[in-house]
Amino acid sequence: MTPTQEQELWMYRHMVVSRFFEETIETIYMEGKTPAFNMAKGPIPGEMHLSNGQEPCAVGVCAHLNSDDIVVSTHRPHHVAIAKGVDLKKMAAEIFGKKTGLSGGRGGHMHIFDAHVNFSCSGIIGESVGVAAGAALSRKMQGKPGVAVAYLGEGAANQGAFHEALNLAAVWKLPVVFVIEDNAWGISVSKQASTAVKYNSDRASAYSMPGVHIPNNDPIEIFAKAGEAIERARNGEGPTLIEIETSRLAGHFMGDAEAYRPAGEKEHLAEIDPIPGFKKRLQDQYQWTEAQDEALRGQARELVDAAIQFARDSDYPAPEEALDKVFV
Amino acid sequence: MTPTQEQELWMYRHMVVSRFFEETIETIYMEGKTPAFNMAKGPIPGEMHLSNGQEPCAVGVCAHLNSDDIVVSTHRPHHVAIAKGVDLKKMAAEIFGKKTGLSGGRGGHMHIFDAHVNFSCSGIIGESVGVAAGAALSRKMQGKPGVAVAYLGEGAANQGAFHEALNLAAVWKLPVVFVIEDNAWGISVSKQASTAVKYNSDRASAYSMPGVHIPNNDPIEIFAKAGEAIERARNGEGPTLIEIETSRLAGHFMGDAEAYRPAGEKEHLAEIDPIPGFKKRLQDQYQWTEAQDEALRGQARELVDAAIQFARDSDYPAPEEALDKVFV
Amino acid sequence: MTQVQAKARKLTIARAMAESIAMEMRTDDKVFVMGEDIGELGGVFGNTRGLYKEFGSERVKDTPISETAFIGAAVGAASDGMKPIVELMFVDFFGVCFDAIYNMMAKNTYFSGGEVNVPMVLMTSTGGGYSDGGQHSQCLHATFAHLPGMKVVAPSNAYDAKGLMTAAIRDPNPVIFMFHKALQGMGWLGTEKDAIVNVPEEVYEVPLGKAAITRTGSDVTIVGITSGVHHGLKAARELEQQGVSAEVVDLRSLVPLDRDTVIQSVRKTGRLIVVDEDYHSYGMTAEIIASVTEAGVPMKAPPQRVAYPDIPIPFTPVMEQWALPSAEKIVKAFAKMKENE
Amino acid sequence: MTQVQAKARKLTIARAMAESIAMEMRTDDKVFVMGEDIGELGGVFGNTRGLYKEFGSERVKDTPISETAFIGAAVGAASDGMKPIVELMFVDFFGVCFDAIYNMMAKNTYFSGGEVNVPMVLMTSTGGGYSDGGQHSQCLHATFAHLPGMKVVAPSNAYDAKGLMTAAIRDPNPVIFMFHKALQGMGWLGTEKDAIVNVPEEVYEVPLGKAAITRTGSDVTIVGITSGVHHGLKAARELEQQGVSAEVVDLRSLVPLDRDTVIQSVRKTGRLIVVDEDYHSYGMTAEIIASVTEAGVPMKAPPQRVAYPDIPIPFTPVMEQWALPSAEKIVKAFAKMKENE
Ligand SMILES: Cc1ncc(C[n+]2csc(CCOP(=O)(O)OP(=O)(O)O)c2C)c(N)n1
Ligand SMILES: Cc1ncc(C[n+]2csc(CCOP(=O)(O)OP(=O)(O)O)c2C)c(N)n1
Ligand SMILES: [Mg+2]
Ligand SMILES: [Mg+2]
Repeated sequence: MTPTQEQELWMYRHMVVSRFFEETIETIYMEGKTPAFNMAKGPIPGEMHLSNGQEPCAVGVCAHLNSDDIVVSTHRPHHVAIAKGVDLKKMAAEIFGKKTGLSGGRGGHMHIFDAHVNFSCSGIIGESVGVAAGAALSRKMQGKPGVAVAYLGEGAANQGAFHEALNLAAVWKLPVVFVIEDNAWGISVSKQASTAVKYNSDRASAYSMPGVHIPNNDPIEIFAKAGEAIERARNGEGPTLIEIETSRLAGHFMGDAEAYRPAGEKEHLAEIDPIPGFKKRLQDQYQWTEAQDEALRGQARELVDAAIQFARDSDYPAPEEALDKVFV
Repeated sequence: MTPTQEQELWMYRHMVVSRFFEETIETIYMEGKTPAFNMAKGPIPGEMHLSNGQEPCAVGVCAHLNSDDIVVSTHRPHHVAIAKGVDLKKMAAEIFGKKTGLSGGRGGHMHIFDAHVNFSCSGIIGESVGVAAGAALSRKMQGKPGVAVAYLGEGAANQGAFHEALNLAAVWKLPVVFVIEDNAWGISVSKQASTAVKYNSDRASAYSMPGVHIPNNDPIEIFAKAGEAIERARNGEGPTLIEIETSRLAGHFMGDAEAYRPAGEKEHLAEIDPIPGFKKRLQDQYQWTEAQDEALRGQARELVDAAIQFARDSDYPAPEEALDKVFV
Repeated sequence: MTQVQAKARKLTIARAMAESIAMEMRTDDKVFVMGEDIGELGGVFGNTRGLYKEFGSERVKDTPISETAFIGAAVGAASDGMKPIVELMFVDFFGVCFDAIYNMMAKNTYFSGGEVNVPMVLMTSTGGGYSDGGQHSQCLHATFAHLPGMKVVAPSNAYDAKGLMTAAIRDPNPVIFMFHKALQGMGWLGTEKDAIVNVPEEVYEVPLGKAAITRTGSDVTIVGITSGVHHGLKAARELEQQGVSAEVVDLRSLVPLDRDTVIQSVRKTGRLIVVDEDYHSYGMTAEIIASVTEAGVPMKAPPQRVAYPDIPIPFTPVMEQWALPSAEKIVKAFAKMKENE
Repeated sequence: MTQVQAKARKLTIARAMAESIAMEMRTDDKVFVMGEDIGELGGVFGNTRGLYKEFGSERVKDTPISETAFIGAAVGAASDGMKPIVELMFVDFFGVCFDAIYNMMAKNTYFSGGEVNVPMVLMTSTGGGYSDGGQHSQCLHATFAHLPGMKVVAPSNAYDAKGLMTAAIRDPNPVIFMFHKALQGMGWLGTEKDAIVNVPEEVYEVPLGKAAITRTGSDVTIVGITSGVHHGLKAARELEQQGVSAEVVDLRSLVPLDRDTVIQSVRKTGRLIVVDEDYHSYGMTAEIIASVTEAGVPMKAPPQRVAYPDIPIPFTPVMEQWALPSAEKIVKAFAKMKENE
């Protein structure tokens, strides 16, 4: 399955938007946190897990999804949320803890929920998989269209929930795709030090489901393989496990000193940054010009700036509203 | 690896002892529970999970173990406990809830602990595996001899703990063997209805460890394959996953109506009862005579009767001792 | 009268639960059931009996022994418009799957600012008294009730069981439905006769969060839930012999907690005994005593708790029966209270 | 004096924990540490810093993200003669692995009639206030303290942290060691200055199960643990301005719970305020109030709780800070108490 030029541009644009978004958050996150770095301070307090470098995993999969489809993501959700079509303004406002945020500021960066596009996530490692399987079950039982995609990190593949949910999805032949973003690290612990198998995709055989390994963080390859998996799911042929080798360009979270990285790793990852790579591909394939690129980047920047401005301009909720929405 | 005649007789004898023990428990369990079956009544109250038919899994593995080695079993522990050398009298007394029981009656049938032979179990499905891995880690760290064996049912292989512990054991190359007793049922749910793979031993590849499938509940085959796995563990070559196709001749627990069994299954299982099978083998291989068999059975019966008598004759603990042993 | 008796229909809690679920499944195709052995077997404790036959394996789904997966799946299905009823066979097993329950089921509504509802019921068996040992006999009332975002109910009789289950299924929020094994009316677990009561054939709701005054009295308030209520009623009868008039309050619901009903009762009686089969410390008994104390209700003597001691539940009947709450202990507690006056 | 000051050595709780662990590891080769990112990284919250360098990867083991496996493994290792110290990075994650903790770690000693000891320490971070959201900010004190078979301690300062950790490692029973993130002295989580105190270089124990009177007073007893103690101390200073003398009790230990110290203090002051960052209902505050009430301690006004409301912890600082306990709320609670007298 190969993407059309339109689809490639859609993927590239969303990668750029996502990267701009993260870079902007990165800058603003540090406001109020210098000279002394205190997580509680500034317009964006709390933990911040950036997705820089992992954009291909988001766009290559979500290019095949529409708003009816379900995505359950992780503690590192921004890139996937953007590719899934989560309202960027409301997401920014949520990250700022504003009244206009997706949940009015109750959830925050690790709890991005947008019911309009069926997007959610959990800050607990491995917990996305069961929820996605259940949403897929719901569609199957209701005979409604729609597939579910669960994102998880390679570190999450050693969590018991992974095993249970994949088995359940396979036994019930659910329309769900499990996408592992292998960025080689679980905080400071390497995949190799924590995982008894080289490719988690090989674990698919333990559930009699197809396992697909995608090297090189390549959006086109991801598009192709994810497309097949999602088609299988839509056709009622059951779940697929995909593992994508991707890059975590930033630290685990903002403030991570990254001393555990081998020398040169960050530089190498910067060299294989998927965004310039994609640009080059567009240039080679479609005579993509600098002017076109500038224009696309300009639009992306506008989108992000507008979202951030919306977040900044929005009011904080009334403190006592903390008591609402526990029950409906 | 093939057993010596001595080893075969050891296995056979322990299978017979175990069966006599279970049959005796089965009878006594019903005391006070007729005409109205009330689990709380009689000399042996509570749930009772009998191991009839699964003896080969116990003896084929434990024939290779000594008292230093660690075994962590399940809610269905009697046959394994007997093969591991747990004090039969104290175990019987424990099941009767007597003061002379292994824990003075605090634990009961699902919580058989005998520190002298490093035997323990848990009534929570799948929880044996982590504990066994940890005991193996302890031996590795202390440079002390000894391997750990975790028993679990085929249903437990769909519990998250299984996945986590196998991965951990493989990453740390621990001297542990995971033995799945596949009796085809998890209470009323069949393996096929709950498990996405035909043989759980095939799941070993998800942890880069050897996976061994043993059909036919054959003690000799189990002895051979378990022997190799335990030798690998002793030689520091890491963990192994073994799945044994065995038979649950009785219900899941006493009182189980077993309506879920396909017609004829119980009769078929009775036909392939491993104990007569083993007897026949001894006759063919070693001219084992009826007289010898009678003698062996006589001794086995004496052992069991003495244990039961000990249990019956023992006093109940003082009620207020319930408050002791929470902490040491 | 004979008419009424003819109409009168006593059910066990198990049957009342199954009947409520069946009635909701008939009228709402979003409702379905998942759990271990809840299909053809009808549930180890009988509360799904008949459902598999009537609704089939698609809506009454046996699961693998994968609580984290199928409870997580219930959260996903509920968020997508279904109304799952999942069974955690024994509450004691919560430790293998509690994240899906307390961090997702209970919080996703809040995290989504109310945009995502999680209308599901988690039913789970509680309680001991039949020598099932320390991993199969617990109540864990406070373990669930302490954490925000989930309602927690637990019936003491079949009438409440049907009505609470109906209300729980219809509630747009996650509800934990705890049923005590000794009250299920499964002969093999012993049977508390008083739990088997007349149950209307028509559908009805018992509101979540309202306690019931099961017996009115003027000298002492005995507060309990599930088995505790029955110990309280037996104690009340014994106390009556001594000329003491005991009021028995059945909380029925731990979350929301009907503090008002308890407080009003103690205002009237001036004495409080709280009974709970869950562990003594940091439990329901402390919450009730603290709530009444905070309210400044004058009491004639310090309140008393009759709860499970802070020990793992022993297997041997002599220890377990000794440790369990009982009518006798409640009567003793009252006597102790009188001494202190 | 200058001598003493020269000798005096202030440490953060993080460093005090690491120092205690290191000293035990030097003298007892059975002690080792397991957890996520506790190796080269030194623990996300700094409490294993330096251990990897000194003891190497065999005794300071980074684990996969498999809490059920490595905590279960700790139980197996402890039962086999080792003394594992495992870290559950955030207490909020207990839901994925609690069975290994509460059904095995806490009960195997009992199930074995005392034949099998489980000498292990589970250290875990608690608390919020820095906008980490509803799955990374909880305290869950009562969740652990309610269940039998495990000791539960939580220091409010570095002196207690070192002494409690030493006692916990040496205790033959399983001990939960909760450390509050805002007290860790990691600048990036903010820092409570009062938690950074002089810590002797030599090894010493602070007994498990003994509360400390952190400040003596005569008009009101403020009971707290970890962050609650510091809110209490600040409130006490404010109350002093108003001529009110407040006594502050640091429980330090939830299991065993030092009820006597609390009761004696309230007997003296006649007033009780209990502070807890854990959820309000079915929590530590209720246990303390119930314990004092049961003891029949005369009180001049109904006791007050200042606890976390029964809501998931909101991310946005305006809501979270509003919901957290504070000195101000304690002072208000005292005023409310005076009104009721
Ligand atoms: C059950 C659980 N354990 C531990 C954590 C702490 N934690 C947060 S992110 C993380 C690393 C996750 O690694 P991975 O799954 O590879 O995702 P990545 O961060 O690389 O995107 C850990 C251990 C958690 N949130 N939940
Ligand atoms: C975590 C957990 N879930 C459910 C149960 C209830 N239960 C007890 S035995 C059993 C079936 C186990 O099947 P299997 O692992 O195959 O062992 P078998 O009973 O066949 O020996 C179940 C579901 C439990 N004890 N623990
Ligand atoms: Mg990763
Ligand atoms: Mg089985």
